[in-house]
Amino acid sequence: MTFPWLTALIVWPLLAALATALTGVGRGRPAATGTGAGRFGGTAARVVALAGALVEVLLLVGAFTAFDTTRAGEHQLAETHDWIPAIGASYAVGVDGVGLLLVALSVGLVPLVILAAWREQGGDDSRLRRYLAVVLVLEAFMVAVFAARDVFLFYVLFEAMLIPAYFLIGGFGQGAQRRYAAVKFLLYSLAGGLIMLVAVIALYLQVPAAERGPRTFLTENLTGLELGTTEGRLMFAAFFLAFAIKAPLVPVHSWLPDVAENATPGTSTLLVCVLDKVGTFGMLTLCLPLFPEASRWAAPFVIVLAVVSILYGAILAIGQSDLLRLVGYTSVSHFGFIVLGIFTFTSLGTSGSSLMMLNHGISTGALFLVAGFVIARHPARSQRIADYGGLRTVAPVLGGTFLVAALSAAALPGLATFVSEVMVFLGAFGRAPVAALVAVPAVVLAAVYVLLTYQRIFTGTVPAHLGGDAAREATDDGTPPLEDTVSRTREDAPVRDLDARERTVAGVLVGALLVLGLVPGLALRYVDAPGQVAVELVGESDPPPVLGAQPVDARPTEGSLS
Amino acid sequence: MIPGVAADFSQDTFVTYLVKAVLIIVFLLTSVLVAIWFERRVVARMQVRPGPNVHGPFGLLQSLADAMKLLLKEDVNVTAADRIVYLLAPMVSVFCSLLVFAVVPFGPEVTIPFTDFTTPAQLTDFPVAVLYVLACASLGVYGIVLGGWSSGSTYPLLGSVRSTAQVISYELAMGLSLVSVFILAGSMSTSTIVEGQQSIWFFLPLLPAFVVYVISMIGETNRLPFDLPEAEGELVSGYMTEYSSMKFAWFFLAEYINMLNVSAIATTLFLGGWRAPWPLSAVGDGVLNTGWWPILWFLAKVWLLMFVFVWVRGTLLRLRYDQFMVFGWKVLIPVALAWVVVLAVVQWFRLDAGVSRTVLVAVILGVGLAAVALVSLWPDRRRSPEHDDAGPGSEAGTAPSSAPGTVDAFAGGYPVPPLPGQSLPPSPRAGRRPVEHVPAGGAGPDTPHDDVEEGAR
Amino acid sequence: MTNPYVPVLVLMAVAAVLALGGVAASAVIGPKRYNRAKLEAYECGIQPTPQATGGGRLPVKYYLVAMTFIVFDIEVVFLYPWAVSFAWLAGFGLVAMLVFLALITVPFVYEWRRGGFDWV
Amino acid sequence: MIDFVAPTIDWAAVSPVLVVLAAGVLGVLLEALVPARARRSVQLVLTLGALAGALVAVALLWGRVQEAALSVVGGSYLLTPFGLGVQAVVVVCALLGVLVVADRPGGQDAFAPTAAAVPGSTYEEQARRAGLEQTEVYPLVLFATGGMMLFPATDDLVMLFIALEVLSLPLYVLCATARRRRLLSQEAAAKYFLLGSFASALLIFGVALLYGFAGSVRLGAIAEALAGQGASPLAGMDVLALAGVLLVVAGLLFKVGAAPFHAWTPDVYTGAPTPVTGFMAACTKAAAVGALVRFLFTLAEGMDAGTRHGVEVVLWTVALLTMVVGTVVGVVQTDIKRVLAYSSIAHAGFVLVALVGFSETGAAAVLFYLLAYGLATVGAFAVVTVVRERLTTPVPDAEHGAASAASDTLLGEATHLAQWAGVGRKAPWLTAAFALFLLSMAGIPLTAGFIAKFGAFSAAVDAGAWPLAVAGVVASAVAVFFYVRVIVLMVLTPPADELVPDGGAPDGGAPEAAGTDAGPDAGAAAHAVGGGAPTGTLTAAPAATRTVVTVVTTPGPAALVVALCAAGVLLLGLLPASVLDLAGQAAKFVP
Amino acid sequence: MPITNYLVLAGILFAIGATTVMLRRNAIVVFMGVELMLNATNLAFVTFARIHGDLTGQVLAFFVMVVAAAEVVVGLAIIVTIFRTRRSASVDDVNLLKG
Repeated sequence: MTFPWLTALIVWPLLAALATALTGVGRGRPAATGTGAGRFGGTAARVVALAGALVEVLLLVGAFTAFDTTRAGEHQLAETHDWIPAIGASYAVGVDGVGLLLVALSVGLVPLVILAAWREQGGDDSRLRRYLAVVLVLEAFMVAVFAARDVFLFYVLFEAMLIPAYFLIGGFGQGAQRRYAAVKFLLYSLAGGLIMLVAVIALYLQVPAAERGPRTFLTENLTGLELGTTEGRLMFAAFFLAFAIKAPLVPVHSWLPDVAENATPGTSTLLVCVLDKVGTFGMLTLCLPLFPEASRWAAPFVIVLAVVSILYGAILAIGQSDLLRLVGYTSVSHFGFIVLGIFTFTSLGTSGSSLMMLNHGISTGALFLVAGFVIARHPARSQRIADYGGLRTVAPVLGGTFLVAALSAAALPGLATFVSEVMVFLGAFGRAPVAALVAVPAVVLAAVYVLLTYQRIFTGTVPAHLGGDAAREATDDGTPPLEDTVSRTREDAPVRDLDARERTVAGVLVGALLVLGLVPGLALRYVDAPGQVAVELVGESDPPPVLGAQPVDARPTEGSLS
Repeated sequence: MIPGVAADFSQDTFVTYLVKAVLIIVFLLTSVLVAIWFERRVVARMQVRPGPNVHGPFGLLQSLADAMKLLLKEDVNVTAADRIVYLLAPMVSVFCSLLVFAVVPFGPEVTIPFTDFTTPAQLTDFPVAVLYVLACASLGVYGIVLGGWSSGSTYPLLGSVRSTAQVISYELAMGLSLVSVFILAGSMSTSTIVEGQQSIWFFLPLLPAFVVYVISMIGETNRLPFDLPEAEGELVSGYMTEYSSMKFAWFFLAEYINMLNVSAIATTLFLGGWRAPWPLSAVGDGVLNTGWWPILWFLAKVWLLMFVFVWVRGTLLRLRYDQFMVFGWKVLIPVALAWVVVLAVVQWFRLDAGVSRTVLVAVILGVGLAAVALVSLWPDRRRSPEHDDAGPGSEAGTAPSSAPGTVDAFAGGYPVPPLPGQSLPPSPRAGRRPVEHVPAGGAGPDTPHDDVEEGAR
Repeated sequence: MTNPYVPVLVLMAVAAVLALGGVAASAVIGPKRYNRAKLEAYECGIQPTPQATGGGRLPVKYYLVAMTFIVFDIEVVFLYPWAVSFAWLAGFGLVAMLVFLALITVPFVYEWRRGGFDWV
Repeated sequence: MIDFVAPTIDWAAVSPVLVVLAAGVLGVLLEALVPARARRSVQLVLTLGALAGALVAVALLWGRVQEAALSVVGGSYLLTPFGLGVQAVVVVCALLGVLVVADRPGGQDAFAPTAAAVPGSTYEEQARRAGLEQTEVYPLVLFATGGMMLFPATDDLVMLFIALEVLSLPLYVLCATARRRRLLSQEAAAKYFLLGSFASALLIFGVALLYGFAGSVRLGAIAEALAGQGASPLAGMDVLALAGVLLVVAGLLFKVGAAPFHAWTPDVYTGAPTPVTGFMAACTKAAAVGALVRFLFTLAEGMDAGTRHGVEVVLWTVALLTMVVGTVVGVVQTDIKRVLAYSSIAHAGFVLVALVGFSETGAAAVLFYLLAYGLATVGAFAVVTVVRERLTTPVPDAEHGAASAASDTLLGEATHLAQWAGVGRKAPWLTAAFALFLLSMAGIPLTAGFIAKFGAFSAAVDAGAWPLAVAGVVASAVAVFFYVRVIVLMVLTPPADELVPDGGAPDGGAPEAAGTDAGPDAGAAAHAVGGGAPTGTLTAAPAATRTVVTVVTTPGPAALVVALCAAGVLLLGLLPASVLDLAGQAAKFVP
Repeated sequence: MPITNYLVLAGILFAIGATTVMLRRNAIVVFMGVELMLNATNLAFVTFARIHGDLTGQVLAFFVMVVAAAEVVVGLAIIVTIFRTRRSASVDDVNLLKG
């Protein structure tokens, strides 16, 4: 019996969350806010949470070492225990390459989010403590859901995740409409999830009664069932709906911009960059293998939806006046790409999508967090793009990181997202050239919104409330940080550049973008094999090479694109 | 033959029914006339005065004269009354009282003279005849309640309320006492019950039940000492205060018919019905139990009970209302209940366990004697001298006149009031039932019974 | 065999005729000389109240009696059939009825102790 | 005449019910004989002992019943595995419920000192000050529990009827005994009583029709007659049978609280003393559903396709309607007890969804559902009992001109939703537990409610009733909204009640009730304060009086119940395997 | 007279009782409606017993009566309590609980 890396990865954040919450035990000294910071003070919660998240990263490293990349298409680090034998559910975790990357994404982003949230929640320590605890709980759920190999377990976690996510949005958000956004998010997700529940049940009942055992719900046991055409398609539809809501595809995407606008950037990072990947991850690992026939049948529709999402998201992003909302719409567009890649049923497209899930997480995470830094510099924390200007001059590092993050959203060559986007395009050209062609303008649109935003925020003149032209001198004279309540309302608040903490956050993300952009092979090793497996399971084979693209197994070609 | 019924009505026709029914009504009406006269004469004798003696021989026609007078009186309908109910009530009363005799056996089969038509001296009988009797009796109460309520006046209302409470309280005891009869007779048909008393009249083995029945039958009929619904001293005339003329007469009539009813039922159920009393029953191999003779025995017994009614009235004082209810609920019902249990157990020993009657009687007597001995020898704590010494103000029982300041009111042979400076000794009854003082706020009819002191105990 | 209840009906008819007839007769025969005082409720000579005391409703105390009565009346209802078939039911019936009586005795004791049978 | 053959009685089979009912009788006797001071403790020991005993009896019988159903007196009492399962659920919930009943948050229990006293009368005030307690509550609870245990364990429709009454009558009385808001409580009792007796009249008339149809009141015999094997002269009249079945089902659905027979639920749940509401909501539902299953499943064996279809249509309609009414109307409620009441209606619908197929899967799912729902409900109402209004009166010290320590008087429960704002800050653990209960009711995974709903919907899909399952799923989604709303209020919204001045009733919905509620207590507050103080202080005080919401934190049995229920809900959500196994064993409903 | 007439009568009585419950607002009257329904049931039981020629129905009628009596006791207690508080027995006056 080897070390249960995945279980450890799941359990540890819960313990860390508990420890974080327990730092609030006791009354503590009366803080300025009137609420007790706990016996250990406010900093303790931050330190404990960060330490917990970092230990989790160490565990992740362990998991990576234990993972055999040569068998990336198989589920590894697997553990299976009976859970509810009566209904055939078991505790089964295990990851293939894609799962592992997504676990890594979750685990990797959490410390950054914690670091980014260091001064958030209005200086209310007990509030921050709760926020951090909930983030850690959510981390456990995210790891578990990517690792789940049992449909029932997957479903349970899929739904259970909503509760911490809901609190993160509704309880700790910064927008005025955060509760509305939270409820919208919850109801959308629940509606989808519950419809999926019916399909889960129905799927279970497709197993002949005699063969139902204590582990019937294992994905491999449900794969390859003889489904009636109609039943299969209905169940596919139910699953797909749930996943489409989660990974916002166009008709059911409208919760995402609201959430992005109203949640804290950290929350949005976790939500959009990690949590929503459950949707695309689910399409890849559940929809395709469980309902191959229905997947093939639905592929045209899905591809249309995906293309619409790509264009729609990009176009709306251009028109946004709210910074975070804009980032939200870019994600809609990117998720369109991911879905498009998955439903091309080519190993290239599928592994491209898998890679894109990772890359999009990093890139959008960077965008959200850096945007958060931008907003934190506004005295009234305005999210309106029009309220900013000329920040490049007063905060060059901030401008630089923002530019990198933004360009990665536009898939600039050399950055991680470029590789994956190209793979998706290539895959799509092989299967659905028209769709690919229609989607291509999105690249241009992305460049437009990225550059436009950068221009509006970072170039031009600095508005008066950001310190105006006198800002540069003011930054250097050691005035207290803007977050302090005292200075928040001052009209002439100066804008300072990123401090060490923020540089760490931004640096890690930008670094990751660059590394993965330049050496995509690091990640491709993990996604190729699962991509092929997925295509096999759906019963398709790769189309002949188009437009001079190399055969799929010519991995060096992909690497050379960098 | 009707299953479960001893008498044979198979020859009866509709005409027979009609004749019998009319005969019953006539019998009841005349009996009431006699009963009123009888009561007045007997009470008068007891009170050493002549009683009615002007109209007819021995004043026999006095009742008839009264009846005629009532018939000719003005028929007043009170304004405040609920008219329909007000009119209906006396009719209900008298109607129900007239029905009971339908199942009372006056005698066994009789042959109509000059014909060979044989028929039981009873209108009808069925397996649940006694239930029918109880039903009629219960319905009769409606007359009283509705009459009192519909009069729209305070005294009748109080009277009717009392009457309800009284009747339902005593009906329970009565019903329980009847259970033992059914156990012995194994039937509720009157003729079968009489049949079952061939060897022994039920009042002997069922003496406690009989006593309970007699007491509760007096209560049921609102007769002294239980005539609280019409207590003249308190409620003017109770539920019939607002009635006059024939409506009043019907209430009056119903009361006397009810007396006859309960007497007849007592006779049937406990006193052997129409059977001749012991020495006579042996005459001529039971010839006195055949033909028309039994009707004589039956009437004799009924009138004996009627005499008891009058006797009790002439002897006892009216109870206070609370005493009356307490007596019913705390004495009669438990006793009746206990008796049913004892009888059932004994009967089971006799029937199933095969214990012979002699042994049983011996054992019962033994147990009874032992119980009596135990009770008499039981140290009475309340009256014991030690207790008296301990309790202040409780020296009453020992030597009333010895205490300073108290006066023996009966020293001269008749009661005299205490002079100034003297005080009467506490009543000897005071110790028996301490008067609970209820705070003014907690008193009144609509306070819950579980008073504060009790609960805090 | 005729229905044994028919004679009862006959008796009822006769009794009803009597009851109705009597009241009707007095109404016809008796004199009619009304005045207001005569038609008022009787209050021992004082001015009568327009309605009986308590709005013509029965005091609550009596509901208690009524409820208690119902409980015990039910008991009696069950006792009768048992008594009639006592010999047939034998020991089982006896035990069952004793249990039943014991159960009825419990509320009886309860009400007794709580003063349900005390009339103030 | 045929000789009477005394039936042999399997006392062991009857023991669970017998223990509880005998303890109830004994409780009445104790009530009469034990001095008032000792009554509460004696009754409590007796009640808990009896329920624990019943639980042990159930456990002991479990194995025996698996082999063959135990029939006593020709089926008057018929213990099937399913019946025993329901009994287990009822006893467990009753045990927890009694603990809540016994709790005295703030030193007073939830029941009127003398329920018979006129509200606001001097007498009531005296009784209150004498510290009286209505300990009759415990025997009443025992009787109700006994009835509930009998309800699903009989083959005899008249026994069913009697069990229904045995469980209902004590509940009617219990409803009327609230210490505070007594008018509301009495009113609830009256409504419950009138509608309840109406429902039982429907039921018994249905029984009469079935008796007429089959010539017997045994379910087995009726099923045979339905199948055309009976010898009854009326056996051909299927209309009689259908009408009878529907009337009986209507009576049972009333107790289940399903629409359109749900009208009593919100009112009664609101008016009844909260501990009783918890007990009633959990146990009655379990028992009634048990009886419904017993009745329908047995008869379904004998029904021909047409009749069965008719019954199924009715069930479908009722289930749909119930879910819709429960969730949609629940969304607009502003009183926490009403929210829970509508949630209970919705749950009735979900349970019905599980049993449309008349299958063993359905029976197992129903059992688990009842347990999960029962735990969450008892726990939730236990939480409601400790969230209270408090009257704070700062006592100004005239001599020193400064306000000294405020004097507090605990008032009734703060049931208005607005008052629950910010409770999470006052009592985080309690709030966490309450949120857990609500999430479980919402059916969020990792709680018992999810596994229960999963089971229920699987049973429905298994039986081909997938539209119903979908409807159930949608209803759950809507229901989530109002559960989550409460959680938001407790956790995320800052408390606003400090601003509510006294005088106006904080509970806008019931001014009169609040008046009678606050009245005596305010008076009592004045008395308590005025122990030796000059009157001037007293007259001055009310101006500063405020009503605030507080959470009674005294550790009482209710806290234990909340903890137990929370643990149960979590455990059933995370590791339901063993309980599901037990439910599976108990799913055999026909002998 | 065919015996089914009794059944019809029972049905009519039951319907009257049910209508009373649903339409009348006075608690006592509603309660009487319920009692009427129960008595209709008794009639039905006894009639069916006659049709089937067994005693079960009559025994059942007994049970129903007992239960009805118990209901009377509890119901009257509740209604009387309310009446003492409010001096009215109309359901309409009992309106603290909305809907």
